[in-house]
Amino acid sequence: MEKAILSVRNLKTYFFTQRGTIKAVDGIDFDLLPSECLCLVGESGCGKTVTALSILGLIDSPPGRIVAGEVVYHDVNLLKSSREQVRQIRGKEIAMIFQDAQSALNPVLTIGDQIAEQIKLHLKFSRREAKERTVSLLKEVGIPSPAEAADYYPHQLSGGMKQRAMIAMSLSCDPQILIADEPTTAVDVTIKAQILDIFRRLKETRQMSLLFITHELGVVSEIGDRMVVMYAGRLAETATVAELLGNPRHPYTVGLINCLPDMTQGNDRLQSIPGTVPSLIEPTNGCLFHPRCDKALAICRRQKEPSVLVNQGHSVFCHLYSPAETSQPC
Amino acid sequence: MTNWLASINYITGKVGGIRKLILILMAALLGVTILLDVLVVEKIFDPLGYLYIALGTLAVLYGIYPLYTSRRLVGYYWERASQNRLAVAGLAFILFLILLALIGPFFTTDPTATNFEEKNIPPLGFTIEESVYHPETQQSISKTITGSGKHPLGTDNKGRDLLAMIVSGARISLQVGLLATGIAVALGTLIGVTSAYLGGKIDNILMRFTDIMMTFPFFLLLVFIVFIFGPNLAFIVLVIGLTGWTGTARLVRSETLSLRTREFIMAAKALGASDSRIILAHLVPNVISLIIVIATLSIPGVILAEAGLSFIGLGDPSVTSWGMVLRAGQQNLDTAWWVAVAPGVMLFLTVLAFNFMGDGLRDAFDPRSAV
Amino acid sequence: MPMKKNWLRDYIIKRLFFALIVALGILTVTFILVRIGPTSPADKYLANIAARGQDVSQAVAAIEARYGLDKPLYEQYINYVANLGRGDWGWSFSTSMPVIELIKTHWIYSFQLIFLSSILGALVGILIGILSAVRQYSKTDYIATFFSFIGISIPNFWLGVMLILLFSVKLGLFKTYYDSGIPIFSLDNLRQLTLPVITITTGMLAGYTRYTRSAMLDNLRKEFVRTARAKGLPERTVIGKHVFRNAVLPLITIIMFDLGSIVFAGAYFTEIVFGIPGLGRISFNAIFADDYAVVVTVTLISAFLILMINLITDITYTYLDPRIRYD
Amino acid sequence: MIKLKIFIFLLMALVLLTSSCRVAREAGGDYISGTSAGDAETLNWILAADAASFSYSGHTLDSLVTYDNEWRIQLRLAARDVEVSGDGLVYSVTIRDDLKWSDGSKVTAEDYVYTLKNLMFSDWLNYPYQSDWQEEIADEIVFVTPEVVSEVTFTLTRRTVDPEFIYTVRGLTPYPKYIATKYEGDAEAFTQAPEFNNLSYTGNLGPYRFVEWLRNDKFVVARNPEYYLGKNTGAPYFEKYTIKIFGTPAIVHAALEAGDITATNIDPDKVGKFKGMEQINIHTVPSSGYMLLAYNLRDNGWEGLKHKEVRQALSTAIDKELMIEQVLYGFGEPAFSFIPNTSPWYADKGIAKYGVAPLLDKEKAKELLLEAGYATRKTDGSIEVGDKEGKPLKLTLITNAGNDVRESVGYLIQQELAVIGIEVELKFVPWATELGKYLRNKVPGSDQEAAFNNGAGAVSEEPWDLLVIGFGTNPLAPSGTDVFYTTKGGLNFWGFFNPRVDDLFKRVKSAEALDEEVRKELYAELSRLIAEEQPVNFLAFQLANAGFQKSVQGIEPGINMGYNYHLWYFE
Repeated sequence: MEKAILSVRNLKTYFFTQRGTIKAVDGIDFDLLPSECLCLVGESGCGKTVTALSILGLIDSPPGRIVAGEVVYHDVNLLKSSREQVRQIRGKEIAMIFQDAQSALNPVLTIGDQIAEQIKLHLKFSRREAKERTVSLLKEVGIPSPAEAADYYPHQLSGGMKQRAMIAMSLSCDPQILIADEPTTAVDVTIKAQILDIFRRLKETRQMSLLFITHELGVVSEIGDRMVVMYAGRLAETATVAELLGNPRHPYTVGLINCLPDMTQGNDRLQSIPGTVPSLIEPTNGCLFHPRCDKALAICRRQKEPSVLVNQGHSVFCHLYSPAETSQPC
Repeated sequence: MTNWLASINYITGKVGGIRKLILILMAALLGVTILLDVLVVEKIFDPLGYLYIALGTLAVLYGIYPLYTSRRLVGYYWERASQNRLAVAGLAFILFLILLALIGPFFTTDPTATNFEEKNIPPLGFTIEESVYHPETQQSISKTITGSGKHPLGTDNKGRDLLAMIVSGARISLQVGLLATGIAVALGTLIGVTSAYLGGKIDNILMRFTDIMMTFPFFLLLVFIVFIFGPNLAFIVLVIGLTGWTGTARLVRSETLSLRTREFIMAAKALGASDSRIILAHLVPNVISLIIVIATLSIPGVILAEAGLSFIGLGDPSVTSWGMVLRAGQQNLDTAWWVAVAPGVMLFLTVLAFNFMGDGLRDAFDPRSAV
Repeated sequence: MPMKKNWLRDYIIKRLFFALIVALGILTVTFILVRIGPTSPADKYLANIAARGQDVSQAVAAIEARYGLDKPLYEQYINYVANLGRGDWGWSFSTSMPVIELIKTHWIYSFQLIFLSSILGALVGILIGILSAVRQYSKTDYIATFFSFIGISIPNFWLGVMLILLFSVKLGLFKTYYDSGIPIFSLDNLRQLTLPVITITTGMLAGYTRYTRSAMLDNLRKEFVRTARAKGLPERTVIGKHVFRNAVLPLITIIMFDLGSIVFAGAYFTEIVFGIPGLGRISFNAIFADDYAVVVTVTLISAFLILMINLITDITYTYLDPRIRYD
Repeated sequence: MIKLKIFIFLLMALVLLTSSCRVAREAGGDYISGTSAGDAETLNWILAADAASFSYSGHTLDSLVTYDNEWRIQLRLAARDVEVSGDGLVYSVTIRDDLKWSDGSKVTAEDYVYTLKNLMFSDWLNYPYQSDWQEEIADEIVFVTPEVVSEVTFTLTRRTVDPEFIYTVRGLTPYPKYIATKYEGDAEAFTQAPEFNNLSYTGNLGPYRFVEWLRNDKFVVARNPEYYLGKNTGAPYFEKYTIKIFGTPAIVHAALEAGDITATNIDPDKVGKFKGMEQINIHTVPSSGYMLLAYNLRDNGWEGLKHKEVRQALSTAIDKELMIEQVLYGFGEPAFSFIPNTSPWYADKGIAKYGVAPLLDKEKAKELLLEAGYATRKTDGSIEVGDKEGKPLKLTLITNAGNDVRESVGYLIQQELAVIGIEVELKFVPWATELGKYLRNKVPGSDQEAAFNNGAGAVSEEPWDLLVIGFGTNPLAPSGTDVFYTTKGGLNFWGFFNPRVDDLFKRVKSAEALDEEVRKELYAELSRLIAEEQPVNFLAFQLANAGFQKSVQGIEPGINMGYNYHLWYFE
């Protein structure tokens, strides 16, 4: 197996509020391999975005704090690095695309300015060079008449164009890793397809790893190489996309897949996972999914779920597959 | 009994809620007393009395009553506001001040009672050396004057008890602050909400009018009007109230603009509620938190405006306000510092307390600051 | 962008027209207010006339006749407006100067004070406000907040007197009054403006600190700030460029409004206390002297000034915030 | 030999010393006079009606004569004192022949006569003090007749005798005819004439020349090297003389203490503090201002006040010395009539001195009220004051708000009258309100224009009983005070109508009063009559305290302290 470009180990990011400690990310591990597209999947609020922000050290503190774990990028633990070191990596080597381009772009600066400032900063380009590069980037993401568009303010662009500009911005310094946080959620269907097209093209043309955060399995199946399923701040299951979608093990993953409308079968009712995501404040010793799990065992309530390697590169975090566990469903 | 209740229900149903009924009744009552006042020679209330009643009614209907009906929400806000220690301290001081103004006069002497035998006595615990030159003997006599418990804060150059003057001033400052702010905020809210809700031409006219009002420098206008028509406390309150609503109107308008398209307003409209009902029953209660913050934060300005008027000699001479004491005291700062310091400090603390409280309330009402 | 220029020009013309109408309205209202008041410019002479044992009514009539105050109100008004139309702002009988000369002579005394105070207040206030917002809930923030509230709450007529007593009388560091003999553009003048500027700045600075803090906080948690950080921009750039550019709009409104309203009235107390012959004292003395030519002019100019400042603010907005467009 | 040398040295030193005494003193230093009173309104003195305006222009323009502290004549522009013909009708004025306007032309009698005839008496300029120069002949008001006699002499001819007209004449100042003719007939042009507004015409007529007048800030004049009185003395001795206007009195005192200004007036309560300062001199001098308690004798005042006995009773109850002690910190003299004791016409023989022992007696006051029917004797012998129905008396006292001394006097009167059982309600009102609603009066229902004395039957808009106010009397010409006390007096707002007083004022302005002894007797009679009638309770003549830096020399403290201010100098 290739050496991971980015390894996340036992990452724990908590938010300390007046109402208690929210364990938004509670001990997750994964590796991002060179030139692969890893999808981070889960419901809203399961900690996907927090994980991404934790990697870049962008957690607002207070109230958030990374309490444990390491994020190793090229043998450097970013969590132990100085702010300055991390800052040098941000945008230049690890870039990020945010969910809502509308609010992620600064309303009072032109698109070109927002893209060029990063180029000037990291690549030490002159004004003119930065401008040229900006235009070519805008062209690359498919913005018509890019030279003019560079002088536009975000409000003068449509939602899809903004998202493209956002992508162009993230690509501006040829990053090694691109983290895309639900880039297709806030746009409508046709644009979504175009955006996905861009990502697919980027995968082909550029040698970079993509950490793609989404809650849509359809998107994952289109673009992902491997995927990681998260639930309530913890890992549920990780495998290649094909393996996981074809052979899901974790009851939560199974539930997620069942939620998808299956066109091949004439099922007229969509299934859903009963219950809601648990509060992340109340401490529990056991598996966080057990209240919603139809296969829950007695042990699920008492003991944290173990990691079980069920197949080559396919791990599941569930008592059901624990070799030690043979007890009956409760 | 049930008959009686039923008829009340019937009436309230007709006019659109108990709140409106009370409003109508109070307006009628006020109208009748004003009529009586005009027709009958004997005065029933002075002008301030009417203001009190009118604003009190409004405060009950749009302040206390909603607070009572939504105790849980109030409890939530209180919990959040009470996190801010400065705001709690401010509130405590304001409550103390209100208490002082209400019951203080019963424990202090008459603030206008002079005693030239006891002039310029320093506060309790201070001793001053006073040198008095006498033209007949051509001698300067040095006197040592020590503060005593009889006048805990000392006396001024007419031998008036400073504590009594401060207590009286608290009453005046609070009156001016609350009443003038009340008028300004009520007017500003009405104009702001109406303007935003009705939109179009009316919005345009009201906002242009607001712009014009804002082009007058506030204090210049105040001095101008008070100089021309004479300084009278009720009049000063009225002038401050009638000129100070512009900021409120603007803020309330922009807040209402964002409410106007919300679902509950749409729903009310769809159910055929009248414009006045939507404004009074739906929009105003929803900007009440903003209004409370604006009111709290504009009280200090009003109090300072009154003090400033007094300072330049345009205060109502028939009342003892802090500004009046300050004005008298600053002439004698070198010989009797306490006369200027006491009202100055009170003015400062009061303004500070309202600012602290206003800021705390703003944070408490602000959903973004929830952590 | 020629498009922008077109609508902006139309907009400016519209606003100027509006300002003209407002000015005329204000002129009329002020004129009537001054003239219908129960006081007469001759009132203040009464004591003096009486002390000389004079026939008062004759003297009062003489003074009123001299200034045309015995004519019917509408005639006075028409005369005044007609003169105004010819560019004649009238004669200030309480200072014996053409009104326009009076304002020309004295505006600099107020302006230097307000200019210095505003610059100082805005610069320091904004810096402290930014610091306070960036380190929200830190010790710095608490101290800044606390002192800014104290600054807002001190009545400045009181502060001025206290400063003089302490620094001028007790410590002898400054003169007890403003010496108008010192040239405006000199270090000595800057030195003697220290206490007055401190007096005005205290309140202003505190206000600006509060406004900046809250405007910065409004924007600090916005997503584009996160984007800026994700781009690896240094914190300096993130705060100074991305956040501040967004926070500066409400600040400009407030600073400009202060500037507009303070010119004639705001520095009055400071002018009184420090004996500065600025427009504040000119305006208020004119009110007390029933000198209608000055009162009307002052109100008119200050209203016009505020309208212009509003217009400039609004135009500045279109450059600072490209989303804004007036139609 | 050595001795001789020493002798010569000593001799030379002596010569040097004495000569330095004779030679004109070196001028030097800036004199800054601080005030918190209002600024002047104009330097064009003929338009002025306020005190500051006269004082400003006075620094560059002397009058014909002035008076020292003992009211002795000091010649200024006049070559000798005004001469009056035996019948008291012709006044002859001779001016110095070395007076020059700024263009170098001579100041002549023609300038004076022009100023009188074409400016002061004109109907286009509206000189506010025209009545000073008018007389009444057969119900017609006419001006006196000025006439040029020679280049330096002119006469003023009256048709009726007014013994005190001479004081008006002595105060006359001229306008330059050669400039004034340019503006003649156009009041607006005259008002705005640059020469008159910057005093550029005053030549050698005053000790100082105009430099700058920054409104609400300072009035600056500089030493006039050509001053006609400075030929031998080199006067004046200050390079610059500045009147600095402060916004608030507190700072004026601080400025004197800090040495930033040369002189200012000191409030009575601060005198002790400044007396203790090494560097400050304080001179306590009399003033002609007096405070009084007016009784409303009109129909909307308490009807009891119409009785002389009641007024006397109230005046008996108010302790003037206590008031001076406590309110004025001792800086005052009890007043009993309108003539100050610094006046040459002052007489106290036979004057009823209400308010000081023995006419200060609260019991006596009650008895007087009992006699007048405004009190009842109770069974225990004590007297209870009340109105005709026996109800408690409540009087309203008015004074203008913001005047600390008058407010204090109001409080003290409240205290004093409370002792005899009269409740006094104090009402402090703004000056404009006091003028409009309390002093001005008219017959109710009539279409009269409200004035200060619309005769019997007129009342003020708001009712009042007592009123504290201050007035001044010209110590040399007290007859001007008739405006307050005669039936037709334009300021007789309290409604005092007494034929004997009218008659005495008429006589004091008639030929018989040309005899100074007769006049003195008439004034004594008037003082006695008015003190007896008590239309007002004269309270006190105030003393002023002028504070100077010790370095100022040459001051002669007294009522007209500034008369020789051109001779003051810095040490």
